Amino acid sequence: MSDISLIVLLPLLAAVLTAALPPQAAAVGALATALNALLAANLGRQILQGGPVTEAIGDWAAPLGIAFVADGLAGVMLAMTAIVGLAVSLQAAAGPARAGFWPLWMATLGALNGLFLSSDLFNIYVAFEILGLAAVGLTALAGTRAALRAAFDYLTAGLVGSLLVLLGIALSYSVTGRVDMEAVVLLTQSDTGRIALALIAAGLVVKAALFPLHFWMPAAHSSAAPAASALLSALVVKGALYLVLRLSLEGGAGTEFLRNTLAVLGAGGMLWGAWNALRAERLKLLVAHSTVAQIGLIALAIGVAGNPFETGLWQAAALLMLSHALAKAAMFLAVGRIAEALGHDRISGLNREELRPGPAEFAFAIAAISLVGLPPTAGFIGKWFLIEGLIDEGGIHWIALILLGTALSAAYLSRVVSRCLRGGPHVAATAQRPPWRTGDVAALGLATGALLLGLAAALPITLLETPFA
Amino acid sequence: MTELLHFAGIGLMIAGTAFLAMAALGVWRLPDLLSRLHVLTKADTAGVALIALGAACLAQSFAATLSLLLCTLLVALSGATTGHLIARDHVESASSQEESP
Amino acid sequence: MISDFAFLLSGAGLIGLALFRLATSADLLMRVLGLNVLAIGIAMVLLVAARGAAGTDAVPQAFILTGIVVLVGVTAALLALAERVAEARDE
Amino acid sequence: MMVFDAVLAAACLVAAAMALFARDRIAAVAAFLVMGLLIALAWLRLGAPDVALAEAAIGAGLTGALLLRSAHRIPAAPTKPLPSAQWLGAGVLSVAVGGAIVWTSMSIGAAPAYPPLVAVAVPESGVENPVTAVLLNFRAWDTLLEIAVLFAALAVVAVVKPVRPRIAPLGPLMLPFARVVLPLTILLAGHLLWQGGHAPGGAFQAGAVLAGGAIALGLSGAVRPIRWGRAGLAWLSILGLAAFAVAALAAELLTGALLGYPAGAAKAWIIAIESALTLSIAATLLLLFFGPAERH
Repeated sequence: MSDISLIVLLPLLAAVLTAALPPQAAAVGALATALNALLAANLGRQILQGGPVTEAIGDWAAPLGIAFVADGLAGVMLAMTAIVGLAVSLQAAAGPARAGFWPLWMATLGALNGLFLSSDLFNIYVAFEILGLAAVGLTALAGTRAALRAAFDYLTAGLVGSLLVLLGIALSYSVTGRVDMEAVVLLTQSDTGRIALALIAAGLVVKAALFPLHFWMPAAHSSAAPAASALLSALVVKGALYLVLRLSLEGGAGTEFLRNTLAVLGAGGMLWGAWNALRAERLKLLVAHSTVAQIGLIALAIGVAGNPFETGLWQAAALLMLSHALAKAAMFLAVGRIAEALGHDRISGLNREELRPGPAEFAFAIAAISLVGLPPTAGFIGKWFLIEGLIDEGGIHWIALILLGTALSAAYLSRVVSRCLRGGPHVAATAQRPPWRTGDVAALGLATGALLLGLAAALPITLLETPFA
Repeated sequence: MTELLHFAGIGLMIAGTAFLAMAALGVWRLPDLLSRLHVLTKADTAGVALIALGAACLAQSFAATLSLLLCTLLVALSGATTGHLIARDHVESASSQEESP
Repeated sequence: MISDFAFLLSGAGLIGLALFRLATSADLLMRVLGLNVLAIGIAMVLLVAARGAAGTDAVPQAFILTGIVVLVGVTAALLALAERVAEARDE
Repeated sequence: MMVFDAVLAAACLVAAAMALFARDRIAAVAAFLVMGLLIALAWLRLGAPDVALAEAAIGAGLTGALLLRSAHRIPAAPTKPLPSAQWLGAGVLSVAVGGAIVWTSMSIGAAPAYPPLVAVAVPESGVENPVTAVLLNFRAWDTLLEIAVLFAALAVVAVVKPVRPRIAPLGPLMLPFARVVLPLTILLAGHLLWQGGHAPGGAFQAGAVLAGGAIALGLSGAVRPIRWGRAGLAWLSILGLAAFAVAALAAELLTGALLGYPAGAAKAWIIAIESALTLSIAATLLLLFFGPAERH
């Protein structure tokens, strides 16, 4: 059995097993995540050695059948999912078991893998529906009134988004007569086709929580449980961003109108998210608004990258997605631990005399460094790549915006970090460090991963440079 | 023979449609729930049965007739059951309203 | 042809009506209804596009069938959530 | 027929408007049900009987049952007067999107790529109904993910734990009703499942009919599928995804292609998968209606 078949089907089988055997759910889920990581690594190795790997399901050729294509971008996304997944599984397996977490998380994993590999728009729509439902379930797991309300709004917004995508796919069929990825370049050749593409992109903007259609997101991401928030913020929104990037890649010069819009929306999101993060009173809400800002940055990067047939600047966007996934997952896991130790997550209450900063605070600080984009983190490599390319192309105003966004992110993250890492006279002599937990290992591991990825950035860049299908 | 069945089928279908139209008119014009229900259940079932009979005459196949028979049976059954339930609910709530104040 | 055009107008109208309702109503049940009408409108537009001289293309038909099943699942989840939201409000 | 189609198309719109703008919630749901039936008729007129069957059974039938169950439990939101800018914006948006759709669909596009491919491939697919061939052979991966959507929906409902619907006994009609409906439902589901190979029908319609019959019987108090069978139903509901995924991998072991059925045996594979899916879909829909877990 090929790695591609296994990587899309194993999570779904694990979802069934975890639903059928709740007592063994954690063991099965952790095992499946580990296997998934091995498969992703092996697939990445194959792509590095022999270029894109493809598979026609049931031996039916596209457009009638559906093809899986594992190229460099898909490989990086699968690896991102696998790494974040490992940490989240570790945290969830060690923490208090919530019934229902594992089947939902496994369904999320299966949907993401299928989404990254599929090269058929309708198939991607169905994968989005699994992803949307599972993500809503993860939000609702918290069980509070706020979480339930946020879950309803999340599902409504997500469904509007996916129905807009479906409408775009229907019009794509009406214009080009097909719905596989080949249709994208055909769509860019006529006004009617561009309407179809614009509808798909509009749906994706809702699903990716890109400004100004991000209204549903901060509540959902901040009211979920920590492991769920990490998945939602680090991975689930990436599904839609990935497809936006893929459309930009497939369309080439013809998707310039989408990239221009995306750049403007991205810039707006970056500033709006940062402004709200500066004013947030609760830690989780700050991190959620920071996701709005970071999604804006990624969209901006996709938008200003220019025609992907001519420049490799889009790789910066992929790197930013990767580094944001690691750092943001680490941050949400760390916030979960901090809130657990303190009993609340008010930012003003992070200053405390009786408790020394623990590993979770440390993980938060490293993740913050990566999000701001200081060397040697992965966030730095992504931003550097982008700014370097923009200098060559003379996009000074975009560089100014990116730097402004960076300064703002440093400002809002330092609100937390400066309070977390206080020492010296502010801490009582009798203060204790919080005890180590597995959750700390997961958060710290991811944060270290984000840090080290900056040093090992050659690997994902080589992977991204394999010619896309 | 075939021609005759054809015309008979069309005639039956027209009659059935007339019944259904009558039922609709009744629901629209009649004043209270019970009389509406009265016209609905009877005219509705008869209308569907006539249309099914007409369709069977037109189709002239055993399999089609069998499934049409099944359709009629289901419509008659569900119509009667729901009609009964609605009426019962109405009577019960009316009597409980009389008792309570 | 004229029939197809009538159904196309109806499909576009359903989508328009649903979008209008979704943008103006805060009522949870109305949102669920609006999303369902939106999906039906999309299916109508797709099916009109699938019409050809040799009959209706089978692949979009399969898409719509899939869409119907997906939608009933999502509707069930939406309604369950809406019920719990209402209940939590009462508590 | 042109006049009929035009009236039907207009009636769909009117019913939708009634559903979306009704003041009374039950009236809104009733209008939605009427629209579902009209839409099923429209699908028939557009040459898609498979879709029409599914729409009548699932879109109008089961969605209608779900909506009726929930209508009185979801209180109406207090109506706040909206700013007229929002009304205007919503109107402009709707008209713009609707207009764009009509314009895009009216302009001549490329001919659909699928019909010639389907025509060539159907003889090899193991079934004669092209829609079933697409759903369970050419694009079976879509269908597998669709089953995963149902699984995810059930997982969400299990997390949310809604209140169980109220059972209102049918009184003296209970026994005769159950006696007729139960065998008819099973007969019809079996018929639809078998027919799907060569005529409109298939696992989804059959599963929905089975679930519909079971819901009617459950609500009437005639049988209590939920009380004695919740665990069994839960197992059945996940059976579909499990069987489909295992079959996909098993087929790859045999033929080297994911979901590639062995030559000559495609029909047997499809019927086996469809049978598992029918039971599983019925169980899933039933649990989506009654709630998968007892509340504590």
